[in-house]
Amino acid sequence: MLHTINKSPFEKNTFETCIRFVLPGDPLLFIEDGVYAVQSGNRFSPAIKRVLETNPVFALGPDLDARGITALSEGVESVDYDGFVALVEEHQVNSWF
Amino acid sequence: MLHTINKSPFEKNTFETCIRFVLPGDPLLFIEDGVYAVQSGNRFSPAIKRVLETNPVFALGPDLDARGITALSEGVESVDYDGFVALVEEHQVNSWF
Amino acid sequence: MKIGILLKEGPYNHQASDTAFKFAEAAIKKGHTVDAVFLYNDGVTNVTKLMDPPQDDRNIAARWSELSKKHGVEILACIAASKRRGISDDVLVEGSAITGLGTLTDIAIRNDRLVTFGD
Amino acid sequence: MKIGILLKEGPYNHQASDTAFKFAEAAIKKGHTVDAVFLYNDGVTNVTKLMDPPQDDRNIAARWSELSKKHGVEILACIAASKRRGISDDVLVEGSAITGLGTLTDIAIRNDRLVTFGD
Amino acid sequence: MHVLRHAPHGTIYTYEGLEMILIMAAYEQDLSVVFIGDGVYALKKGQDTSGIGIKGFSKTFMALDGYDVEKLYIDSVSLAERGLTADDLVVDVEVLDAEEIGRLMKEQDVIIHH
Amino acid sequence: MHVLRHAPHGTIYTYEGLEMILIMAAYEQDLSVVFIGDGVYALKKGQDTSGIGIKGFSKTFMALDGYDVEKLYIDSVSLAERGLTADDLVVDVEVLDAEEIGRLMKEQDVIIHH
Repeated sequence: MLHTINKSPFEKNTFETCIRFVLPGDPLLFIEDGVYAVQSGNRFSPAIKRVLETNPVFALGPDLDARGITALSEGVESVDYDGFVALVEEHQVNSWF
Repeated sequence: MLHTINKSPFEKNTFETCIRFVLPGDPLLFIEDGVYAVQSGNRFSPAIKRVLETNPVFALGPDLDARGITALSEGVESVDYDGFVALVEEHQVNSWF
Repeated sequence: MKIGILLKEGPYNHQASDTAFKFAEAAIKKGHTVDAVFLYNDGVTNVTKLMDPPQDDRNIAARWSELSKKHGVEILACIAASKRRGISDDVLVEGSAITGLGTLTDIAIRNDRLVTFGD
Repeated sequence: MKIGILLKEGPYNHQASDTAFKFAEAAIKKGHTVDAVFLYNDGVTNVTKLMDPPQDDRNIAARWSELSKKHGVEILACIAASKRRGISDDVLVEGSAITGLGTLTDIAIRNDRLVTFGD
Repeated sequence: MHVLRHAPHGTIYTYEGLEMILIMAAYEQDLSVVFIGDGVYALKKGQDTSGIGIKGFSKTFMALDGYDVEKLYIDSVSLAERGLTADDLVVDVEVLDAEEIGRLMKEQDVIIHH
Repeated sequence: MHVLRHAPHGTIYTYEGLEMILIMAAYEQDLSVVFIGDGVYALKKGQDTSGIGIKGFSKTFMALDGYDVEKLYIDSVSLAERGLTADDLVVDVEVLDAEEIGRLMKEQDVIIHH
């Protein structure tokens, strides 16, 4: 199951809520303002590091570019809309907002 | 200056952000989903207690009723829309959402 | 006292519109003048006369219209925000109008208070 | 693969509509069928033909209309949500339609995926 | 599966979510509803919306049973951190922990958050 | 005083806030802008929105100076917890602590959050 998160973790509890329900192995995809979570060296970097121990983490590249985020937490993979579709091909979707 | 807060503290960071900028003595008025902050015995009760040491805290009664909140943190005063207007008569308004 | 209101969210989806209305009513009842309600962001959709909620629900556009008629409150939608969201003169409820952001500056200056409702 | 989309926010105010569109485009380009975009909550305001954004900005309603024409994607607004927000047949952009929530059940059943975009 | 995550009244999401659930229940078997985060407030007893001029709907949750929506789950942590217990709620719901809800989600073909 | 508190692009609040600031600046003296919370992201260097199909506007903040909007303030805590420094921003802003911003707010007749 693919979990998408579109809210900034600073502003809303979406990220913190979502990760409580994610099972090991299931991918997370950060989109829209959600991508701020994977910017390296911010308050949520330790949480992202913990998630990466059990789950693959992706972020939508066009949304990273739009926000000027170039340095990602290590292990987070940037995908484009094609990559988003590819993840949806493989998984049912659980969209958290 | 009257600070109004209309977001649940569980969902958004509005309450936590607002109280960093409130000066001692200025009143806070919780409205809409913001009123969940003053329900007694929840995760934010200690924070409300701290705010009450320096600032008067109000909550909009019709919004409390609509949400079935009967037990308020001690020291929080319930006001109706008339009371909201009365606070606006006395203060310029800073609406946080 | 003269009070202006800035409303930044549309009807039904957020409580902001309801709270703004209840506040305006209470202020008027207390003898204050509510000079204008300025609609911004999705707030401009408060005044489409095409809204048609269930019979047992409030009609938010009609309610603003009524407030305008009864108490002379100007209900003003920002033109740039309106164009983006498909609010034009053709769909405006009676008593509302479309105007520029300069008017909001006037409202802010000529009123004792500007109270914002949003999300 | 057959994909349905559920869009729960209006245009411009939230990025949800833009992301849904970009996702739909990419899915079609990859050879998938995007069967329908179902509009709920404020999402119904995506299809008012009255929207008139600045010339250098995207026209979101026109874009959905185009997607419908080119790729046969049904653009469907929930009737109850539409009535509340002043979206009626009179203002619908070409290629969109108003329908009941039963249709969303059909969309959920007949597609391999239902992807939601909201706020 | 429908996931209700918003408090009632401040936004329409929970109300329109419930409208969706009622319609879909007429078509679908096996529909489940999960209350997470502020969504648990939707079930709080004693809501009286007359003062805010918005129609209340907490009693509609009691009618879900009649629509064959019998699978109602609630997140234990969300309940606890809001100082609530199952006794504060208008309907009987099964209190689950996050992992149990996560496993239920994983079984679903369609999940809609409101 | 205008308070920008939303990240850019995910919602329109910052963009339409900026439109409001530009118009009001033509009428008002002494207009100030404060960046708090995710609002600080609006000033982040290197934004390229071409991939999401939304017009970028971070460069417009550089033009504020020409509209006589010279009072730009930013909350130091908001900046720090996002791992940013003044060097990461497209314009020069005065970094203040919360108490200083609170005192500035207290002096205002009108405060609009975006």
